[in-house]
Amino acid sequence: MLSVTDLTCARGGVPVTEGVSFRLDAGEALVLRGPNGIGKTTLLRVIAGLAPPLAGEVEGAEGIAYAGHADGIKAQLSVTENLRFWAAAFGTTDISPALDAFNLRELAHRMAGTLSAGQKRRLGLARLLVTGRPVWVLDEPTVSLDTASVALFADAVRAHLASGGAALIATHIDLGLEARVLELAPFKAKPATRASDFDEAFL
Amino acid sequence: MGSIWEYANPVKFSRTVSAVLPYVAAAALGCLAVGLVWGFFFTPDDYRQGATVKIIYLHVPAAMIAINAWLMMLAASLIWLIRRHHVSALAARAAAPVGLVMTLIALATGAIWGQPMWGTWWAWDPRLTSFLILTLFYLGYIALWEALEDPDTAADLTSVLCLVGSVFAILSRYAVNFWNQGLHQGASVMRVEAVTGADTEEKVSNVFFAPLMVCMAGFVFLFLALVLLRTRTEIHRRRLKAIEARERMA
Amino acid sequence: MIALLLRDLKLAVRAGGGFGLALAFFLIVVVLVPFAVGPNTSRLAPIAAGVLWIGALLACLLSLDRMLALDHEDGTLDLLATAPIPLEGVVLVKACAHWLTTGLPLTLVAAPLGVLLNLPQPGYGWLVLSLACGTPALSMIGAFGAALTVGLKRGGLLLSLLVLPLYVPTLIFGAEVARRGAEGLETQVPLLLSCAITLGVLAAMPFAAAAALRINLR
Amino acid sequence: MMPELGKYAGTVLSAYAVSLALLVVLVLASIVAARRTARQLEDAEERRKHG
Repeated sequence: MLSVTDLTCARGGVPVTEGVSFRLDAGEALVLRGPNGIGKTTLLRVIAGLAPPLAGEVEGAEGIAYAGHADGIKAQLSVTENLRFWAAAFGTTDISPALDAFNLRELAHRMAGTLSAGQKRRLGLARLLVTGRPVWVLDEPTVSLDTASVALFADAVRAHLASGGAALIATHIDLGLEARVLELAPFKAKPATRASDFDEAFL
Repeated sequence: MGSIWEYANPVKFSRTVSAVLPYVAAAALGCLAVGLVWGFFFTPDDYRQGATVKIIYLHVPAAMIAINAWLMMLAASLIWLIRRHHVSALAARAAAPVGLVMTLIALATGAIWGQPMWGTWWAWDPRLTSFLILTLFYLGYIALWEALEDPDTAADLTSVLCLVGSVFAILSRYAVNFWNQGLHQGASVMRVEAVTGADTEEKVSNVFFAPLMVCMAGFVFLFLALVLLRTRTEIHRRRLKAIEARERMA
Repeated sequence: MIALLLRDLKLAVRAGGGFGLALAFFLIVVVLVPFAVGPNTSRLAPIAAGVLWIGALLACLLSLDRMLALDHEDGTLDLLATAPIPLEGVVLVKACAHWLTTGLPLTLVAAPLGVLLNLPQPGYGWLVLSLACGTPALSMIGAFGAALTVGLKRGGLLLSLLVLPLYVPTLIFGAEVARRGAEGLETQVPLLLSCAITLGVLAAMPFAAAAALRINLR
Repeated sequence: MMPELGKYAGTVLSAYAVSLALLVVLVLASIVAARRTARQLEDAEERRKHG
């Protein structure tokens, strides 16, 4: 569903990770790990198509639903309105499964601005369900979630995988998923050794 | 060898600049000295404008460079957007302050000349107004370069601004013409009789023409020298930034 | 795209959306001008059309940095960029929403405010018409400026510096229509030119703005 | 050997003064910036080799 070959990503023009390759098939989850600053976010943004890779290829990017650090939630809109908007933006209509999966029924008519951080995060993750996209690309999805919500999230991911989806997750905590783990540290870009290459003189 | 794109290599470019710069600078200095001294000391006064005609040796070349600097930036921006040569983007950045100073010179000398000729320092004449707008474009372009941290993002965004700005600069030119039909000499740079007053005799015009051409050459060389020097500085700065980034990473 | 437009409109009218801000600013400018110029109506009349145009333009400028920056901060732009809507469309819709919440109301209140400045009788229709034709271009050019400065912490001032020179042609032709109209002169040429600029801007600018936005998102 | 500038002496001289001053400032600023970055870059390259 998603295949990444020999991907090199740059942050601010400087390569951070190089030679990353993996495949993700239906029903599979892949967990990205690595120390801070290794370039997890950069890699995920490249895979989601938000930034161009320095080298390498991403196939299947059009099926991706991306969730980054920010949830894209408007404080002045209610939970339902937020979800309805994203559903419409991705060309779907039904938001009730998303409300159920993340236990947002009781909050449905609250303004998003009055939600707690964890509740907001749940709303942000519920957005993934309304996109109808098969491949979830998640950047630290469990930030500010309590244990119960993490379990809820893990269930949602499991259900998504069971229905033929796939997920690529950068996270530090154990979600209790049967997922492969990709350690990013070995892919850290080596600084260019020759000083006077063509444009590489700048990198 | 042979291809002009060879010089898109920053190292090669820097080396070439170091080799060529003294000659270009010398040519600039020589032409400017000869042209300005010739124009200032050894040309007669115009019979209508008196001694103020001597200002054209600064005003006209500065105005010409001011416009052509923008055109050069436009070309460099296009090359960056299409071929992604860093040197090209940096050359555009390097040229902007030079262009800005040239517009300021053209505006200042114009205002000083206009005072006795038109009886006012400033008139909302189409040509002056266009230059004022050009100044704003230069300011915005430079400010955008300064504001953006990431050098490639800055190069991309300023290039897009340069393209869009060029279209709007032309639009503004027509709009301003429409808005006020102006009292500036209907001067195209090459028609010297227009610069010096239409009814001046051809023979007299030539007296002004030759030193003006020398001054123009001087300004062109000066522009080249400054852009080469400043581009090399930008390359150094960029390389410095890259080294520092790498030190931070290690 | 319609959903995005509706959402933006909804956000603008809800609390903290800044819907009335531009109108209030416009009103203030128009009220302040006579204090500075003097109450002499025969002096106000000839500059009324120009002052109204400047006021509308500045009021338009005021809300530009909110157009994309808010959506950038909360991550909405990232998500929209991965949605099946082309970014050009997003920018166009954003500019549309901006126009509906600032340009259109400004156009509608311009006529009553014209009374305050003693705008000559034949000028009202032309003023409203010129603003209606010109303000969409202001919003669209503003969207381009906002796209250029979206990643910057304090991009507001820079945004103004970048956008103001781009506003020159629109301002010249728009104000020319209003001024000539007020003086009872022929207005067809500047009106057509003003419309031409607006149409051209609406056709081409989304691409430039989307390009700038893409560069800023990576 | 000053040429006879007549009643426009102030005008012409101030125009030359302003222009040349602007040019000199631009040239000096460019040269100073060039020197400074060249020196900084040299330092950095040294550090890279030895540090």
